[in-house]
Amino acid sequence: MRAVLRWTLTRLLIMAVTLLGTSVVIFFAVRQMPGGYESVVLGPLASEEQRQAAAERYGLDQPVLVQYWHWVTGAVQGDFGISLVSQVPVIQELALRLPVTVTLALMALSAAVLIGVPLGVLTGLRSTSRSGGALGRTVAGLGISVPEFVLGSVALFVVSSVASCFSVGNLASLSGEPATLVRALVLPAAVLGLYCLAATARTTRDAVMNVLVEPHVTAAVARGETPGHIVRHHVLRNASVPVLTLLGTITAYLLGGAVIVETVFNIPGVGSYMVTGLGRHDYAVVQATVLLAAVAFIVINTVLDIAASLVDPRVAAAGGRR
Amino acid sequence: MNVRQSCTAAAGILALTLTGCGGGGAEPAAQAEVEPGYLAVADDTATAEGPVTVQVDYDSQEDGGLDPQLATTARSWSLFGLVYETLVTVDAEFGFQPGLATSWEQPDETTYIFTIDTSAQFSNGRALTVDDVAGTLERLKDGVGVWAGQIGPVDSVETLDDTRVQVNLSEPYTPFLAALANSPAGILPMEEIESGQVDIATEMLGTGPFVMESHRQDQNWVFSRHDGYRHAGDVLITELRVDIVGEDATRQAALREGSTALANFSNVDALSLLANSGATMYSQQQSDFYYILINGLREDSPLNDQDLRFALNAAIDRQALSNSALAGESAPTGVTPSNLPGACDPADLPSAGVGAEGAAGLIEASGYDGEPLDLLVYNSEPVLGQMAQVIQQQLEAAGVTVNIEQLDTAAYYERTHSTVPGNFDMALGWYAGYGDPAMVTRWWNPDIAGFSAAFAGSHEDLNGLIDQAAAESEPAAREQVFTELCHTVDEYSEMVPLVHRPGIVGLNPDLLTMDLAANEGYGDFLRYLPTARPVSAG
Amino acid sequence: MTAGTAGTAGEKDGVIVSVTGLAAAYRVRGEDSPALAGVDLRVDAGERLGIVGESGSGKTTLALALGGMLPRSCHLSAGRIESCGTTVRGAGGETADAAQLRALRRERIAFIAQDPAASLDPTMRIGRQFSLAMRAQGTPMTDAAIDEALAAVRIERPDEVRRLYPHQISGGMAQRVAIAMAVARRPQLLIADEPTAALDAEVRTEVLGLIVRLAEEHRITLLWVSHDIPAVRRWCTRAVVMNEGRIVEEGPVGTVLVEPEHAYTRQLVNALRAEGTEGDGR
Amino acid sequence: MRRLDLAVLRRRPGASRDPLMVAAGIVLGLLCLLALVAALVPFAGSPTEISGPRLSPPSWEYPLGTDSLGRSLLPRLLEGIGVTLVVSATAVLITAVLSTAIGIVAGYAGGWLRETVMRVVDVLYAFPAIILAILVAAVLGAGRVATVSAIVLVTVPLMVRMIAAQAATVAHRDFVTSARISGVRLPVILYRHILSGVGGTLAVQGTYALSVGILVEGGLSFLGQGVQLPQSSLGLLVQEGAVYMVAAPWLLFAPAAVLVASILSITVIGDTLRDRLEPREVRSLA
Repeated sequence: MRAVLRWTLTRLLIMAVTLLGTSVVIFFAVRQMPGGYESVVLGPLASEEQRQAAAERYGLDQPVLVQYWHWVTGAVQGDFGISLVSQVPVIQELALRLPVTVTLALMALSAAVLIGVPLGVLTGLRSTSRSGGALGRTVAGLGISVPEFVLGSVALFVVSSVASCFSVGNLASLSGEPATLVRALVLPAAVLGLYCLAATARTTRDAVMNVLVEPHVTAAVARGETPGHIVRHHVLRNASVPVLTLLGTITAYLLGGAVIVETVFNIPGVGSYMVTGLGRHDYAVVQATVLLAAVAFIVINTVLDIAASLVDPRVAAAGGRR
Repeated sequence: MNVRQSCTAAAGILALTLTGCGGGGAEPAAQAEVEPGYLAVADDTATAEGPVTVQVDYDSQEDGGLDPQLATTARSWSLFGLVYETLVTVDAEFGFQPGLATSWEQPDETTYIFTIDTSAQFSNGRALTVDDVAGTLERLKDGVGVWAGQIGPVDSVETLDDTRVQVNLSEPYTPFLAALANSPAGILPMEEIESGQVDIATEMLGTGPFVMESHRQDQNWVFSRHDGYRHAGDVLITELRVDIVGEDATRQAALREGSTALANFSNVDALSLLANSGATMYSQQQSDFYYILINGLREDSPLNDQDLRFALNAAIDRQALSNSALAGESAPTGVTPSNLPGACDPADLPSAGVGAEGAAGLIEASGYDGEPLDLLVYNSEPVLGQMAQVIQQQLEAAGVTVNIEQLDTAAYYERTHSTVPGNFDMALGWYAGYGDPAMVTRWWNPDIAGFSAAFAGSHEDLNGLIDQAAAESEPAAREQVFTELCHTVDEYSEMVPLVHRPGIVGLNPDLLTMDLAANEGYGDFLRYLPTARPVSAG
Repeated sequence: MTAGTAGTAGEKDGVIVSVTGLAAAYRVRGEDSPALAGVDLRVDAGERLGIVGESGSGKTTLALALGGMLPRSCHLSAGRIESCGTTVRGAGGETADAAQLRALRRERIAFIAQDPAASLDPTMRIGRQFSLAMRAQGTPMTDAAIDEALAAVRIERPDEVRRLYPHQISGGMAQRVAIAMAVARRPQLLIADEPTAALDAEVRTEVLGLIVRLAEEHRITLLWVSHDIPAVRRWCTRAVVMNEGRIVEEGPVGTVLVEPEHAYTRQLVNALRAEGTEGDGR
Repeated sequence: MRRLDLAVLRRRPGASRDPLMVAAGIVLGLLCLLALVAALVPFAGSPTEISGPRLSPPSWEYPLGTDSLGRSLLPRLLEGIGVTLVVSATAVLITAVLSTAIGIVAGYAGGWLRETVMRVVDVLYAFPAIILAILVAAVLGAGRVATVSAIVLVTVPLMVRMIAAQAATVAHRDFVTSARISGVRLPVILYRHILSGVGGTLAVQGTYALSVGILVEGGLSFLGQGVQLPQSSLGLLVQEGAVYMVAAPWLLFAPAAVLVASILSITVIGDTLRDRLEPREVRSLA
């Protein structure tokens, strides 16, 4: 247990360092974008005085380090500044968009967990059959090889052309009611989910196969234990670490905003917020959304690292899996 | 079966045949005029009231927020125009009709007297006063907005009595009414603004047909009907929702499945892509036009040579450009938008007669050393990339190597407008053409339009013609000035008009019926939305 | 169905394993490579049989075949196997079904694997694995009983070890745990395939002694696959020498491994003697 | 050879006989060959020439139809394959060199050096691929340089991590220790022993990075941040094709099929390579 505790503390420390690093990268990367912010917001027709006034209004005339300090200290308190374009606090817009992104993420994730994991376990267990193995590999490979923008565009066209119970053209006005939200997001979630599902099935299958070659499974077979017993007690838990890691990556990716799917379907989530923000050089928006994505990734992975050490005590003992 | 429906069917069959025999989208699948000046007219038999959803491609995004006087993009004008009214309005023939002014007179060349409609009231219930009108024009004239440059040489504004406002110009300015007809000149509730009751940058308070209920940046607008609107009886839309949908394909899907009644498209091929979808597609001829900037101010640039600039200008075949990049839904134009009354004929321009071979000869004669030239476009409007590729081919044929650079909007402006002199060889962009030929021409004078100083020189002869065009009011004389102006711009070849920017609009006839003008000056396809009629309520 | 139901005749006779004419081959890339070519073997109750031979001589295949544990790629083409009263494969090619084989392995045969640490589930505390293994066999085991079983393999603080994870104990200790788990089930036959290969020399002797002692104590027949000839000579009663899938010589260890008759055996014994070690187990 | 594997164990067929691997290799090889030949001898015509009617369906003259500017799709597709593969491969090559250098040194040295490298890598790793790519494109300006840089930044973290882990494992093997004791100079150890030790990891990770590269290029092109016009790339062609799915489905399906086929082939090759080369322990826990 002491190893787990030490591991946990180490992970938390690393998390803090990584968070700091990402915030620096984000902040300074945004300021490296050519063209500054005022060209878009003020338009090319603006006068020099207007530019100055805008810079002052958003504190962009201060030294960069001071700006960074203000931003980081604000962000810690949940203040991400004001959108240069809408002049509304970014956090206010995020509060509206996060539920949408989270719902979409959960829907896609549940496809990964509820279908991808069992599928991976099944195909992994049956991988001794040669043709079945190849088939499983090809199908899962296909799932991760079809880019979202292809699948999304096709889905958009097909669904809008045939009378269906899904509507794809009016996601801009999504409201926060869970039932309507879920219903509206079925199609984009399916597009996202297919990739997540295939990736999860693939990883699970690999993980299961890797466990199956381990001697302790052979030992269990030699003890005359039933396949069900072996899978339940000796395979699933052992195979879960890489699957957990992948699910963490997927979750973080989904929470950071499934940028392309959100853009294709015009979903008012965090990802599309980032894309429009970037297009306009809306500093506060870009900083907040990218930071959010990075934080989601870092926090989820730290949590999962700690979880992994509970599932498989060797992780903490080895001291550095990643 | 009414006329429009059979037209839809005909267009559908036409499109089907074309696709079937491989003709592609070369032929327009759009509607022709159903009445002089109109692509569509509202069906008077539809009397139901109800909510309507409209989708547009981008949102207003100015630093000035919702202040109409600081609006610079066509989308902002359209949206603000739903709430604010102007003194006069422009009709389908670019003539002027009463707006908040019931009538006006022009006792002399520099004086306008407007009689305001006293039945108008703001959506907070307060009646419109002459002080609102005078205050608005003063505010506009003294403001930093770009429209201050379009409203012309306004010297003073005074109220004559409770119904009349007099505007004194310091010199004659023919496009004055056209400038008043666009929403940056919308009449504001000056009393509330001055008392601080209303922050016009974050709230809207107008006399127009709709009241803004909510706005979420880049997401949607919700408007309700303004019950105190003086023509409230004509407004059948009870709630108007304007969704901002960035992707063309998504708007197409929405129109196809009926989740929006009306949408605009930046891709001209939306005409053929939606031909059999049940939506009726329209191609509006807009006075907006694309231009190419040829930067003659950068040090040591071969483009400092006017002959080379002109040769490049001449090497661009505008008709071919329209055919390839804009599916033939466009037409060449000079600096005076060719669909506006009195505009010059683009076929008469000096560059138009040179031809491909002639241009190649001119380029050779200019001593151009073969150094590749860059051509900037911004990537938020894909058609610019398409046009750039066509131009690249045309210039290639004339012996000039062109490298296309796609930038995001900010980087584009940085290099074309903010840096002086501009850090580029050539760039593509577009201007709104407005409602009078003398308006957009003002951008060719860098002394008026500071932003063009980065790539265009200030030429006395050209500036003189621009002023003359603005001052001249006699139609025949105007036309002559315009022609001379067009030719001069063509000769300098610094900011070269190319072709019109088509406006593609799709309407779902099962949801909405409305008027749509064949020509449009302010990119406002929502112009007739207040009198549009929902087809089936709910 | 005769397979698997041969009953207890074998046990009465004191015959634990009876193999006749066994032939087996691995199918690799569509081609068969023979592993066993007509093996006859008989193991009597209570004896300690060592199977020696080089790598690839077929000794492991033979050991696995006794418990029906051959990999899918290996198929038996002829012969009969009877283990602890179960006909694993009849002369006519009929085989015991999976359930019968599981019952055989659960109740009568135990295997001890080569790599002790890896044969324990890394995600499970020793105690839990122990009780799970016993539960599968139908005899639940209390913590006290586990401690006792661990103490029997000379683990000093069994109650502590029981709460540890496999990675927290040494290889030698892991092997003792594995032995305890195997012996706790009181099998009739214990098959140990190079059980000390992964251990250092010091621990090796100790562990081997432990296996032999426990086998004697609980009257378990021991079948030990090894190429550690001196160790076999020391701990086993009888030895079988295999080469290229055949048994080339068999008899009491004193005879076979000291004065071998067969040329191959002589070679083998000499080779190991020349190395001057007790063999490195690999 | 010991055969300790038991009943539930799968036996892997020899990779060279794996028909799936062979098929994947053929597909990828064919695509490379086509692109190469088309770049040398424009047998299908010019990829940029605006010659035909717009959006015309496949015909003898235009085997894959024409695009929205009236250019023949076939030469554009061939160019696109080349551009996509070259861009992705260049990026992966840079990633491989960078990651190998950093990973080997960090993995061999261990200690604070490795920790520092890992923390930097963690920071990069924390950005979702497409977001990092868009950010890079926004800073550098869309185009080849940005695309290559984006792919490098997206793929470097994982590869550095894997190579460092593998290098650390190899560094503790007996032959390295004995080499060190016998006074072999450090660069020689790194070059001779460690580099060869991480070769397998490099091959496998490189293959996966290649498919990530293609996806990133596609994603960037879709968002209008990809290669510069008039150059084509698979991502760009798919994006253009998606616009005309209704009227000219061939514009979407031809490049999409090639894109999917190449990613799938690369994935299959990567899987097979991994099965063959990468020691299993690396994927379970170190």
